[in-house]
Amino acid sequence: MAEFTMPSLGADMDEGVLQEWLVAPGDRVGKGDAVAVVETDKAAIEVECFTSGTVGRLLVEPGTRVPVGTPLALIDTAQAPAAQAAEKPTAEARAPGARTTRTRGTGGAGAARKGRAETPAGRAAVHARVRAPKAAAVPEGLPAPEPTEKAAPPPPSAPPSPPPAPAPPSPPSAAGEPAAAVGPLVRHLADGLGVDLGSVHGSGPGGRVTRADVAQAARPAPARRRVTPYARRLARDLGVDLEGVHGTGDGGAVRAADVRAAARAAQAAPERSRPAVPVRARDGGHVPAAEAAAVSGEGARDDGRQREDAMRRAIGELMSRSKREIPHYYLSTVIDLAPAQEWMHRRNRGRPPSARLVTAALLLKAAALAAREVPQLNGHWQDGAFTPGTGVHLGVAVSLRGGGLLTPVIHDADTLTPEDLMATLKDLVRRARQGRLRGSELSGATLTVTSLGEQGVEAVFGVIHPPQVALVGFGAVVERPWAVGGLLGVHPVVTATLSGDHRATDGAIGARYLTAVDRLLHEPGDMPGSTIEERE
Amino acid sequence: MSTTRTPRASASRSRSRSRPDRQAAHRRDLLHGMLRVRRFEERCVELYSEARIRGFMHLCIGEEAVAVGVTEALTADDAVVSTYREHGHALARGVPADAVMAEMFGKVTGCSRGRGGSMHLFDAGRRFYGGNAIVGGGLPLAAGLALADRMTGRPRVTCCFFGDGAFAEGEFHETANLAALWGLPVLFVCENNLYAMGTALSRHQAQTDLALRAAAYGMVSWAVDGMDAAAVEDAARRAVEGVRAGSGPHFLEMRTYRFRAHSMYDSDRYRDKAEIERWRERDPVELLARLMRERGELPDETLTGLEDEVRAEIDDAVRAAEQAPEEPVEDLLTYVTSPPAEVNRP
Amino acid sequence: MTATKTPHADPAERKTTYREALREALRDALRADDRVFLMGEDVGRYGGCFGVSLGLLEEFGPDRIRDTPLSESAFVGAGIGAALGGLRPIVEIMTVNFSLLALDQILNNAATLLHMSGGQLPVPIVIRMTTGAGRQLGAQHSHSLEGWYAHIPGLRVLAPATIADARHLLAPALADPDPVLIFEHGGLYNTSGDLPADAGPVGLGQAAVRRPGTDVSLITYGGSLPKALTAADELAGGGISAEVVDLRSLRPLDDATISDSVARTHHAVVVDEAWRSGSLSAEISARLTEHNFYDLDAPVERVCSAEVPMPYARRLEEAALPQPGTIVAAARRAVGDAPDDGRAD
Amino acid sequence: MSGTRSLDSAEALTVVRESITAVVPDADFTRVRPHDRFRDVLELDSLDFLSLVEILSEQAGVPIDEDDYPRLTTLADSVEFLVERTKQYEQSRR
Repeated sequence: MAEFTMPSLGADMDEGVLQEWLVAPGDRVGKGDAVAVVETDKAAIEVECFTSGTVGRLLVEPGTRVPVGTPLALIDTAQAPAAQAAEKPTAEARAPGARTTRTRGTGGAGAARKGRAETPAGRAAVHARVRAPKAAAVPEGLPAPEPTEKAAPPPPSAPPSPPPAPAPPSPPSAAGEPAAAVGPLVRHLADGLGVDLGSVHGSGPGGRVTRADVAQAARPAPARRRVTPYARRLARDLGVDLEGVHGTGDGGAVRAADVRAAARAAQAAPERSRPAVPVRARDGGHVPAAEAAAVSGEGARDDGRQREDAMRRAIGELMSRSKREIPHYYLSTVIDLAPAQEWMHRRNRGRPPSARLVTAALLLKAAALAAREVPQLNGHWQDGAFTPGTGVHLGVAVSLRGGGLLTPVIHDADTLTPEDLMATLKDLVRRARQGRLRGSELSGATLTVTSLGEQGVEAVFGVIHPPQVALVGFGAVVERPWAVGGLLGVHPVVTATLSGDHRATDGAIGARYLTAVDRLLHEPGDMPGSTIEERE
Repeated sequence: MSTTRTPRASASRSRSRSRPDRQAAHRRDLLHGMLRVRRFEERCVELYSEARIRGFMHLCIGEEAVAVGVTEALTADDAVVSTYREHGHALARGVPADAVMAEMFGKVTGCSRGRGGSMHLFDAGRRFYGGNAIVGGGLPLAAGLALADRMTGRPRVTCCFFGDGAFAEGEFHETANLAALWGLPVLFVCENNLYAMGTALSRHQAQTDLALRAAAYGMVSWAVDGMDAAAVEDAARRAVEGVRAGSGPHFLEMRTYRFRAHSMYDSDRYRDKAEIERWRERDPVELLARLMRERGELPDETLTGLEDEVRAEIDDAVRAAEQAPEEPVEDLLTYVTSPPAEVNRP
Repeated sequence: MTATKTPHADPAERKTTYREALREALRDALRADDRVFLMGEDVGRYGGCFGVSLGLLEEFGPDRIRDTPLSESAFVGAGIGAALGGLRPIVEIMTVNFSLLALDQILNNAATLLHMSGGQLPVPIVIRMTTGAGRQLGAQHSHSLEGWYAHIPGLRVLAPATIADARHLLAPALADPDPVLIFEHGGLYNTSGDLPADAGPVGLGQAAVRRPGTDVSLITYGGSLPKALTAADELAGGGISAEVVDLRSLRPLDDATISDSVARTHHAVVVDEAWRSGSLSAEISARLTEHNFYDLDAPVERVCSAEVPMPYARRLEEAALPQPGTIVAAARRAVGDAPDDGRAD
Repeated sequence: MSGTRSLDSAEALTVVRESITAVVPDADFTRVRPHDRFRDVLELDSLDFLSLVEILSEQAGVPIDEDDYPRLTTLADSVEFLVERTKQYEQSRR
């Protein structure tokens, strides 16, 4: 006995419809004889058999769609007459031209459904996909579902059998839901939250849907921030929380620059109201330069942060003490810088940049000379009394790029020529920022000068560094209308301020000091140490 | 490549025989060659129906005389460029049946390591430059192979098979002109089976005398009864001689017919059953066998012997193909470009 | 025809043109290997449609400098056959638009034979053709279809953009056992410049960083390279440091060089004269998201030709093509510096 | 200043950036758009700026006077200035 199977009739053929039998059981067939018509998606084709013999049972009735390889008929190769058992398909079943799978439904609805076919008893031998068993447990009496799977037709030899009990589906509301795995409480919760249980992934034992699952499903997904991938990576690396980062990119997207800015802001935030104070450690001593230096190396980031924290604590303590102990008074005056700058430009002209002065050097020089003239502001308040300084040792507040500040000291600043003062200033600032200051260079200041004006503000009223008794502030050099001798012109001007310790001096002393600064800056060439070169 | 086996290993060909004997022996060789192709193709139908061979497969049942007769006229040095209906050309050319069968099974022992399939049989060693599945696509290739021979002074012939459908392609006309213009040693063999897939010659060509049109390019051209193996061989020998002698490309229109569908199965709606039956009466295998019987050259036992031999060869080929390993998937990307070692990277 | 040495020039460098460099490369190849021959429409007596092969016929004769009929499919296919037959053909196709007439041969044979034959039939052919617009040649002579070819496994696709590459890519292309397509942008033939004496054969498949930069990577090739370099200049003037990557090989793409560059700059602009839909620029952009997603600080920008058949009129053609200005604008968008941004202060 | 040669804009940009980096080692150029006042963005004080002028002058091989300071306000200005100045000096040296 050989099987005649659904042939593969083309590269794209996986199944075909047996359209018509060209032979009947008992017919003699030879190799190459056409025995059936098979309909593919492209055409109806007469197919041949490859064995000679007698046609036995026909296993598939016309109109049936079966996969390639499905036995369609048996061919007895033993030269014997066809087996009587082989029964032709019924006339009904052989209705020619049927293009779709035949249906024999239980009712009108069923019969009309395309692709529906019975699965009679004894179909085990046929290639049939089996319906999923899940429907079996559901109550009877509901409309038959429309099966989507293809069922094999009955073998022609099998007696017609009543249709099997239809397998009704679960109630629609529970479709796709593991009925046994949802408790009433959870169901109630889901109803209340408007959650479709069918879409909830159960995380409980055996895939049980838990209340947490429902709650999770109900929670609206947080609006996703627009963050570039690189910015996201950078934020992770720098420990920046993207929540608070303002995005400047397209559509508010957070870009790498925004993350960096946020990282800097996080570092700089505590020093927004930067006081002009020298840094001291908690024991009252100065913060060692090496420790206080801003650390920018990647690997030392944590160390650097700790040091910054220590510096902030030190500044905080010192300033608190200052504000707690020192009754401050504040003075300010606007000084015309035209003569000083004119003098400086003349002096700088033709010099290489390395030999040039900056305005700050003149301001420091004036501040130092004025302190010599008004010594009541130059010294320390110790043990309830003022002790004048032994020289004018000018503390210069230097802000560090990584945050924080240091106040290196220019000793005997009043005696230095502008050039020397400039050189010293450059050296100290450079080394302060490199973390290369020596301890002695951080101690012994008798008066501190801060010049936040470099950052663009017009006036700074600083907090005195105990035990000093005054602090001089210079704002930005700005151009302003200015009258000289009854004539109005545009002049560069600077606002000089003085914070004084009311325990040591009164405002009048302070006023005298600022007046001296003003005068000195009006005659820069007359400042000691300035005249020699001027005369060349 | 698998083992080399001459197609007619057992078909003795004795040179000591008398001329009529020699002719008879040669006829038996031709019959053997055609039977071999015929049975191979028939086995392919079965294997395809069982879905053991897949893809497109174009059988040359009915056209065996052309494959066997033309190849008979070529030497081992000559080159063959073929089409997607090339099982017969490959087998006649000496590509072993098991290598061809294994190729269709997609096995590593296939003549293209399973990468070509039915339409892309290759055997560089036998100068078989493939099944080309683009109608007309092999023609320029043949011209180039011939050009290389021309430029290097090698007295070789490149034989290019193509169908009547290629006559509608520009590549045929471009190549015919180029080959004639440069006097290239190409033998153009047009297998005119009257249909370009399902479109009859008269429905796709204004002038259906193909040899006449080829002659217009300045090539020696003539039409041949493609169902008569001896006539095919005779014409091919004369043409090859002319090509090899340096008189430029030659063109042979082989009038033939395929008995089966274009590719495996079709409903033959485009041609008459009666037409097929008429042509079947001129079945090239039957035609030759009849002649031989008339001449008393084909006793039943001889035919049975040939059939047995052919069946054994094909059975072996199928068995070997079934057992052969598949190319590992890890090697999927090999042969896309040459191995790096061969690449001269400065 | 050889490049003439300018007497006062640095002896290490020679003034030459892209066209002459190509010709020298051809001459070298023809001299070095008897199997090499040049074939194509009007490569012989005419001297090549763009004058590349001028003078070669006289030196090498009509057999090796072979004029063909206007039969792209036949002569490209014949080149493939000749390669199978042991020769090393260089086939010239006048323009990439014409190559479509030979697309069957290039794709179905040249690119496919090695694989289809299970490794038996490598096809050592070199196919050169002109590509690109900018010369008011209209819609059938101006397209940039090299990206189509770069889609095809089995081919190598090169686009020499510099004189040095014009001079030195041919030899390795001929040495490669597989088909190599060389795309010469028509706008480059007259480019003149110095050919460094120390420039030698370049590895196939290697991109080149033509100008280092830190802010944005301009990834380009062929005729767009000079535009990208001009754009980079302009960007530098505006404070943006652009790196210019010359792909040189469109298939395979040098992923490492592209990826490295973008990993450093975090911003990428792909400049490709081809259309953008389904294009090489799309491929590069996709690869950047595959390889550099977490490096990207902005969406990848693309500067491509307008999706229009190339118009004839100069103004329209210029508007259709990538220009330094559009590249600059794209780069600014990428780095978040809108053109007028920051000028208010 | 013996090494003065004209700079193209790319080289000039490199010089400007390197000079700024020498003064402000951790300068983050992603914050500085071409037309931003980099002194403000990078918080260069007058000493820093003087150092920058010193280094720029050294690197480019051209003198930079105080009168030129206003032209060193943004990256774009600075590049333009350096290209122009180096060109002048190269020409004047011929």
